[in-house]
Amino acid sequence: MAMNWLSALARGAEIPVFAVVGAQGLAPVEGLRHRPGLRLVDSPRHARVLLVAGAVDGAHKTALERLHAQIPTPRGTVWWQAAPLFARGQGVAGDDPLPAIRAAAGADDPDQRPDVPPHPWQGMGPHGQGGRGMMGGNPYGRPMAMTADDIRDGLALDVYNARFGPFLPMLPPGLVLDLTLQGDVIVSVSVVSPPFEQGMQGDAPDLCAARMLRLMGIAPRAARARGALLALPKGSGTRRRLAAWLRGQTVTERPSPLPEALPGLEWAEAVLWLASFLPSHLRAACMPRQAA
Amino acid sequence: MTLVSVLIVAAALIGIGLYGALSQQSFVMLMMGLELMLNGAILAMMGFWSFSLGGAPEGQLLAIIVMAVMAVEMAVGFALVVAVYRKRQADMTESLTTMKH
Amino acid sequence: MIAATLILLLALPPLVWVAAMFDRIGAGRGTVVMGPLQNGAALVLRPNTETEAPDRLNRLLAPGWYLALALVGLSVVPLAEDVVASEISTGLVLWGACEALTVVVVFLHGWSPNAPLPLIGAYRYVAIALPAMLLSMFVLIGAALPAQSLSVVEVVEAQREIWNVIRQPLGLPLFMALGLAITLRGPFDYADGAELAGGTSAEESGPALALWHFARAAMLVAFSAMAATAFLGGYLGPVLPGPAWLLLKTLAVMAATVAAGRFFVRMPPARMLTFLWVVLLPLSFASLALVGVEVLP
Amino acid sequence: MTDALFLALSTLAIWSGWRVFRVDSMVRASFQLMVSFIAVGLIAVLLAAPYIGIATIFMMAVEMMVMALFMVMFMMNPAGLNPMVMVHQHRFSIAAGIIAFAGLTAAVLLSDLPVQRVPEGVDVVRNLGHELLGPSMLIFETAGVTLLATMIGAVVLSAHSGRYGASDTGSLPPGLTPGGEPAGRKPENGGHHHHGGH
Repeated sequence: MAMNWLSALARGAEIPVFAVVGAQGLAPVEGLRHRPGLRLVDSPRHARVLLVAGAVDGAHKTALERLHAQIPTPRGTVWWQAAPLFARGQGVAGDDPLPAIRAAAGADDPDQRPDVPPHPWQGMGPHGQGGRGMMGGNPYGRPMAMTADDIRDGLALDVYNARFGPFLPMLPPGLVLDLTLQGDVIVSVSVVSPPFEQGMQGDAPDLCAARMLRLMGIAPRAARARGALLALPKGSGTRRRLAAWLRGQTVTERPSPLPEALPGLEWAEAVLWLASFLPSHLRAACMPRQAA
Repeated sequence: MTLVSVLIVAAALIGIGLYGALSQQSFVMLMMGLELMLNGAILAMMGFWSFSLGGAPEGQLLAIIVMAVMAVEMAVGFALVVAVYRKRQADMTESLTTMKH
Repeated sequence: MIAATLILLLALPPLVWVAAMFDRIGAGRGTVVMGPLQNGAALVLRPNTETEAPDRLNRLLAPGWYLALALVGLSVVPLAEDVVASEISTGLVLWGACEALTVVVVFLHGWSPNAPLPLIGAYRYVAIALPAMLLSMFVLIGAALPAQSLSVVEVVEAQREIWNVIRQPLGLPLFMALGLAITLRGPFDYADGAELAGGTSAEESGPALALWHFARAAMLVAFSAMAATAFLGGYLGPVLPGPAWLLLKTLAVMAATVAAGRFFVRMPPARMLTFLWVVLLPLSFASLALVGVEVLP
Repeated sequence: MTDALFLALSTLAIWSGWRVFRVDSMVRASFQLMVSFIAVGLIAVLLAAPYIGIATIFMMAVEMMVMALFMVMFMMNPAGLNPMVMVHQHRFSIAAGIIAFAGLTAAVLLSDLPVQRVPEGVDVVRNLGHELLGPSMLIFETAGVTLLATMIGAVVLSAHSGRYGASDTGSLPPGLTPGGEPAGRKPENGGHHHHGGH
């Protein structure tokens, strides 16, 4: 009874969509942001529908399958101007994915990847711990954190090594980074794969500014009046580039290679730094490393 | 709720705290033991204040001073842990057999 | 006392609904009135998600604690003369304890799923919210000074002649900074921000996420009621009955907080920390010193 | 009613105090300690001390939050995903804990405690305020100055920049003559810093 009543109420709800941006997908997804009836969410856990907008490299198939698995069931998938990488959901070739998203909101994709339980516990010490002493070891099939040097204040605490990307909404789509973090300070970076090609549309100043402002928690309307520039450190490149975009100019500065530029920045600063360059320039900065 | 029962609870907290402070190898856990003992001390103090002192304000003052002592203990304790860790990468009591660098 | 508690429990869900409506006004999302209910219902019907090796107990309890703290905080607000849910002579301190425990709860919410982005959100939030809370303490002591009491009832009664917002103009804006911090909003949303893909709630879904959002809105209601009481005279006002005035003032503070959350930009955390310690905290000292000079006989 | 509450709160205080040293997760340990403090704070409220009780909760919430951060920073296994035993002189500690408890309890039971309840209708919070800023002003202010000194000391101790350069490279004072021996007391055996004892 209560369930029926709830589902009747839920029928009018916005559809939470997690958008995976592929090649040439940045501008179309920005265009979806203000469509009524759907809501673009930041985390796949909050989504009902997975929207793949633009072609995704076959190399990222596993990542995409994992993302699909992270959307709670029942889930639906829409491939918008993208060749399906696996046989779930339906494709849309036209300009408007909304009808397909509506249809997917009623769909129930089966799992694409099997649900595997975590690695079993492997204790080796006398108290059942994973390492020989109380440190280290591989208890769940992955290494425990170990201490390493800190580049900011020299306090050598545990570091976190992980791969970030390619579909994290705050990073340029397609960019995959292997990061070593001390807290939220980036200690070392290596680029695993460059961002996707976004074409001319992706470089439009208003779109770039909107992306950056979203990371700072406000809508782009009258951003200057709201002190958006004051929030960034004075004289920093991020502030200069955001100012140029807000004036409607194109940013011509090119980023230095990521492994040199990012270490020492905090997560939020690094994310803003990455968002403050044209997608095409950022891709170019990541390419030669990739070739080498 | 009588003075005796309050004091016995406080004694239990102090006993557990003493056990923790003596047995833990890690500095931070050791400080938890000390804090737990001070917790018992505050409880005993409030018990005496309420049942035996007739609400004399000095009893409450003493509790406030104990809280300040806890804050000082924790701040200095953590500062020492950080300083020692910088020097020797150590956060266990055994690794501090000498005060020199 | 029991009546006041019942009134608060009954009034909270509609007020949370109103808070959610405020969040949608002007956001270009269509249906303002029914939208929150529909989205909430849809969210409740989604399943909860599992993560690998989480802290299950704390993950389960964190949203509930958040809601409970909002309720306890709300309970010290007098609804009319002599009508208050928790009659305690140190209501302001109780509210402060709720603020402090909110930081703990948000940290646990980010800690418990055992995932990187929520954990970063939890750390950052603690670093920012503790000084914000410190600041609110100075501001609230300022509100308590003219009343010569820590009781919220006395604080209202001391505003019969002139509201605190006029007597101590810095108080309310500084207190709003705390409001933004404990309701995880806009410039102080270091826990659940977009640059962390939802931060502490990035791994949540279904009823747990719905309850988290509900608790967040409930905390906004509690904060607004407290701000209206401490600075805008609470239930005091001509013509209308006391509770009506309190409701109107609460709604006004709520709207202002939502607007401030949308207007101000979230700085990178290190810059915000400097801003808090170098600008806002000295401002709150100055405000307290001014109040002290004012109430000197 | 009060007795039942007291029984529940004291059980909670003792049980969570005990759990502090029994859980593997460091975050849980520090918040168990916080729960113990909250229970004691609420008992203090039952004992007619509303300010001290709630201020304890307030202070300890903040303190244990900081404690949890430090636990996560310095412990090798903060989440308790890995069973962990880090104790020394265990039997001795258990004995010491039990003896302390037994001794204190015996002292409580055997001594004749004065009885003088808080009178009804006394405004204890106002009394405390008058005491703090009246007869005991000097004590209170001394506590304040001590806290300030602690803050400065803690920052100096923990900061990266020592008085004479980065702390992890020795922070030796400059020589009395240009290029001379470092001033101040000399460590006896070499004094170079070493990364031992891990």
